[in-house]
Amino acid sequence: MEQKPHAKHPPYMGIWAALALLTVLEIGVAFFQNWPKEVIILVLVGLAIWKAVLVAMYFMHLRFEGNQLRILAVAPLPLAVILVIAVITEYLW
Amino acid sequence: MPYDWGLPIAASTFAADIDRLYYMILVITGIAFVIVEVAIVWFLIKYRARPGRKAYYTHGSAKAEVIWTAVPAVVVVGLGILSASVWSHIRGRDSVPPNALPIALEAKQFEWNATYPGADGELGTGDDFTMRNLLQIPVNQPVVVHLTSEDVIHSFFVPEFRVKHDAVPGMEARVWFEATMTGEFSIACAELCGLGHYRMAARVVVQDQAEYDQWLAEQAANQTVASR
Amino acid sequence: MATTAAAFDHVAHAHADTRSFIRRYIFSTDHKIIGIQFLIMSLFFLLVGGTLAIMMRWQLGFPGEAFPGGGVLPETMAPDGVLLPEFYNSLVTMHGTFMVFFAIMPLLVGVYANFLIPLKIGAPDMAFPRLNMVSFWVAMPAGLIMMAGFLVEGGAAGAGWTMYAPLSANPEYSGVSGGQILWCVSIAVLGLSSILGSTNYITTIINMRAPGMTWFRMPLSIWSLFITAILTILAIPILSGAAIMLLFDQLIGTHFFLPPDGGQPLLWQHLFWFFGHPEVYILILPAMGMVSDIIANGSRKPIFGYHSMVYAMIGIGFLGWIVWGHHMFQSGMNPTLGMSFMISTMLIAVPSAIKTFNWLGTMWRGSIRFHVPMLNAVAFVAMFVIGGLSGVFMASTPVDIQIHDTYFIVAHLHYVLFGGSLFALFGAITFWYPKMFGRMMSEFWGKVHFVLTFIFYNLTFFPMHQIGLGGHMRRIYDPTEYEFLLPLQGLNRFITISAILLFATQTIFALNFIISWFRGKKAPDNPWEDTGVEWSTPSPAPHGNFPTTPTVHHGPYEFSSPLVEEDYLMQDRRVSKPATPAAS
Amino acid sequence: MAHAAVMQPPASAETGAGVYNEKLGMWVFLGSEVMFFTALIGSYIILRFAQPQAWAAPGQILNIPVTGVNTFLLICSSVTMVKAFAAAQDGDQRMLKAWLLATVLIGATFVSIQVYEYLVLAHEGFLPSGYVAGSHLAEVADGGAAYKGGAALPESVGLYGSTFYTMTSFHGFHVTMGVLCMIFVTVKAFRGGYTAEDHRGVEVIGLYWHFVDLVWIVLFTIVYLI
Ligand code: HEA
Ligand code: HEA
Ligand code: CUA
Ligand SMILES: [Cu+2]
Repeated sequence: MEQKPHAKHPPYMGIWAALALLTVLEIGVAFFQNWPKEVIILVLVGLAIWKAVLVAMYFMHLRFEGNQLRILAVAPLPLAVILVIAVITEYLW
Repeated sequence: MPYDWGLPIAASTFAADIDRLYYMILVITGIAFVIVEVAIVWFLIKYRARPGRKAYYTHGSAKAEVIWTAVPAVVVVGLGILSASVWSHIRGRDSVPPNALPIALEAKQFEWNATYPGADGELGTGDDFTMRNLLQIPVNQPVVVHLTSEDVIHSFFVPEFRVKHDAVPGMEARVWFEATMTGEFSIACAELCGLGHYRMAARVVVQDQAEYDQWLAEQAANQTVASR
Repeated sequence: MATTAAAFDHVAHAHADTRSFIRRYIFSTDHKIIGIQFLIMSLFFLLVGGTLAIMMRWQLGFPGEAFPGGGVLPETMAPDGVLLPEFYNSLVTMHGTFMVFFAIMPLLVGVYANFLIPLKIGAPDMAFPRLNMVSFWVAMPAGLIMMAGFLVEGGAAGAGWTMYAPLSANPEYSGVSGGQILWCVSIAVLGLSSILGSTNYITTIINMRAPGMTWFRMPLSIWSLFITAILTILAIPILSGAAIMLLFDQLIGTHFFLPPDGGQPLLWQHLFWFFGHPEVYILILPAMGMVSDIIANGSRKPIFGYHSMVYAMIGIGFLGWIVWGHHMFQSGMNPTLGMSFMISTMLIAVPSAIKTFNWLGTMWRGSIRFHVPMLNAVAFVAMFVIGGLSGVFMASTPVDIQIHDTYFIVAHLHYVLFGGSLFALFGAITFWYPKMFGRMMSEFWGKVHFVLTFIFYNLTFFPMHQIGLGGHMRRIYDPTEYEFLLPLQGLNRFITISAILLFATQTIFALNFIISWFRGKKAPDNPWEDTGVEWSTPSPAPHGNFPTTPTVHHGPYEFSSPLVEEDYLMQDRRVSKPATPAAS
Repeated sequence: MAHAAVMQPPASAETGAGVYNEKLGMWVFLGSEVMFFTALIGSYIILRFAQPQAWAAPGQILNIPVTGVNTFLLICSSVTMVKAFAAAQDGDQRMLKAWLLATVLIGATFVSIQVYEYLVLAHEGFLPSGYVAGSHLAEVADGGAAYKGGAALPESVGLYGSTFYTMTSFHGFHVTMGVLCMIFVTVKAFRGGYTAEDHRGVEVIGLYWHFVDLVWIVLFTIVYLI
């Protein structure tokens, strides 16, 4: 696996720059008045997910793991979605 | 009090539907129950260890698996569909009949306060009046209870009507039913609500329309007297 | 890495054991000792829960009459022996809490996941033995914190084991402050223990299986414990989170579940049951797994439809996540949502049916031995079916209107939890006792205990269906307050008497358990002529489990295999023509 | 069975996930952490959906510039952590120690800034229970005038306070735990405990650390910016 000495490492500094940039972008969007609230929220959530994926893929090097581990990593997410969606319908009714 | 297979007497229009479903499930599960338990006893006796007999070496049968997967699947889906129609008749979004008589029922530790619309049949108007632990309603006339709670969760339960609905603080539920039999029944609180949960009882009095109107008039009179 | 170091201590296989008494029996990292510690703890809490139940039953059967020996209880609970309503509420709550969280769950998972997983997959110990020790020494205090509730001002938590807010969130409503807080703390602490434990079980099962122990050669007990551990990992944190929010509502004035400032009582119910339903499957799956092992052994036949048994358990595990709303049909939840929850709930009958009929298929044309574990395992099937079928009534939303929060529910949950889980446990305890303690439990007294328990159990809980249909609400202190319940009081009395006899019967088990520990006859390595790997190591299993790492050659249930002339072929026994490594 | 030196699963090849125990265990544990934060964040989403009017506009009560800086710090700590891991892989002891030390320090700074943030908010009158009667914010809310570029403040922020403090404090708690474990790992690194062949400790604590960072990325967006 990953223990061969002086292996070529992923571009960690690049990821770091990207995360910083996205954060600045987010703050910008949050205060960008002339968009409707819904759009802003969607964009912000999109950016957040983007950042989260970067962290998971490179810093937690999921990108370089076997499928078993990837499945393990994303398994809980559907449950989280089910819970929130189901309960929110209470207030849509 | 008379019992009918454990179910209380049926005193509302819901009872017929719900009891029919209940008996249907009773029969289906009854069959499943008999099959399983009989099989167990029979196998225990027939296949008990006896000298010189070795068990039959098998890892299963795909055919059998398919059968006892498919049959219950069909049965329960069928049950689900039947239940769904009854459910939407009772609780569906617009199941409450337009002509239903509105009564506000507020639960609090540990009593039920019923507010009646008075002569004009409208809640929230001047002639409303409130009764403690008494729900007085006309027979054969849909009633819609505006159910609320002041403190904790209670549950409005009238066994003979097959009616049960939680009263949740901060929410208003519209619970409708139609009594089919005059007489007196109990409201029970079915959700643990503290110390007095066990004695949070009230009376439901079902009268025929004439008596009810008369009672309503009397109450209205008392109101005006009071206000004078 | 602290844990690593420990993990590899055990790699050197069973060896002369030079650990101090403390390291060996108190702060032991040996999964078998930890299992035994959990066993003693949870049997104790089972006894506590049972005792509370009897006090409740007394009040229900003989309202207002002094509880025999109740005089010893303080004024705040039962002035001269007559239980107070607030004390009754605490009894119900603590009974449910202790039985679910501190008796059955630790018995199934704490004891048998710990004891069986390494032994049955041919591993020297858990992946993280030290973490394993911690998980016990965290669970223990949690139980004591919960018991402390009875000592504090205002008594133990009294809002039901489901802790519905706002009753549970505001002392002014329940009259209980300290107890509620202790409940939340205890549950959060216990959650930590469960999470540590399950992390361990999952890692161990994935990574530490002996050579040849492929996924589809794992005994169903291990499969069930694996799925259970996954459910635990995903469900318990939800409860911990909810319990912490409830704690904050009580302590620092948050408003999560308190309506006055916009809080949502239904949110608590959703969170609780989103955890709660997977939880009830956590409470049955390991029982199903162990029962499968025992029934195959008792019938001397391979389990019928091994693969479909596995897939059925996985199916139950999945469906368990999308049915929680069936506890909330009458709670004011969106009725359309209720409809979809009804369908998904009904569907769970299907995998359960598969399992039920496969157990029958296993007994079919077997050569059935009536040893105590087998008797209890068969009782499990018979009783679980009753509980499961009553579940179908409640799953039907309209019928649930009548039976929700009545004794019909109480009957259902005892049929699945006592008739199901506890019977399975009586079987499992007897079955693996020799491997734990190196001695056999008394066969005769085991049978006496089984027969009496089976009779009194049904006399206690079956009539509850009846009174439930009659409209007898749950969690009421005095049924005679309602005149429509008066006709049922006779049945209530009958139930109470049966319950007392049921409780008394359990002393037989207790004595059998304790006495056999010291006086039981010495156990051979494989007393039940079983096929599992654990039976090829000495009884009791030595430190490090196996003299040499076993190699697995066969599927888990090769009974009456034509390859050998005995009627059992152990998984790690190599026969002249080696079985293919593929799944059997 | 495995030897501590090789980062291979102990069991034989045909069984086992091809991942060593500690790493697998950590991932499983992170699975439970996801569900824990689901309970908190999910409740927040649901409550906010049910009672939108209980939330102030972004930046009105919470101080976004300060938190923005804090977010940036946490991202930096993630990169220092992953750099430490890379150094460990290369067996570069000097850089390993340096990066670990940096991570510990930045993590500690993050927590301190969060404590400072709490103190300020409490001083202004924003607590888990909502406004503090008579405090600055309470008066502004009563006044009903537009405030800090947003509309008027909500007259009650009970749910806002409840969810904000619960979510952020539990994240802070996780960071603190992370820092403590990180100190343990750093000390071990200074003792030369990690080699190019076996640096499980560094990788496993790293996974936890990045997860906590990931949670913050979500929290910062949905709690502060929306
Ligand atoms: C071990 C625990 C356990 C198990 C396994 C189950 C299994 C099931 N439970 Fe139960 N349940 C509880 C523990 C459990 N339950 C507890 C503790 C409560 C009360 C909580 C509280 O409020 O305090 C509860 C409450 C409860 C309710 C809420 C009732 C209410 O409060 O109004 C409902 C409603 O749907 C329900 C349904 C079911 C169903 C459908 C199953 C199914 O999984 C059952 C499936 C099994 C079978 C169906 C039998 C075998 C199948 C066949 C023989 C095939 C033939 C069958 C057909 C064709 C139908 N349960
Ligand atoms: C596994 C779970 C379990 C078990 C085993 C039991 C066992 C019993 N339960 Fe309980 N019960 C629940 C789980 C359980 N219960 C739950 C979850 C609730 C809902 C709570 C709520 O509403 O909030 C409930 C509620 C409940 C009620 C409803 C109360 C109410 O709503 O007002 C009643 C009433 O009769 C009752 C009775 C009993 C009785 C008589 C027993 C008897 O079977 C007890 C018999 C005694 C024992 C089983 C102990 C024997 C001891 C041993 C075998 C140990 C041996 C010791 C050594 C070796 C040292 N239970
Ligand atoms: Cu009101 Cu129970
Ligand atoms: Cu359920």
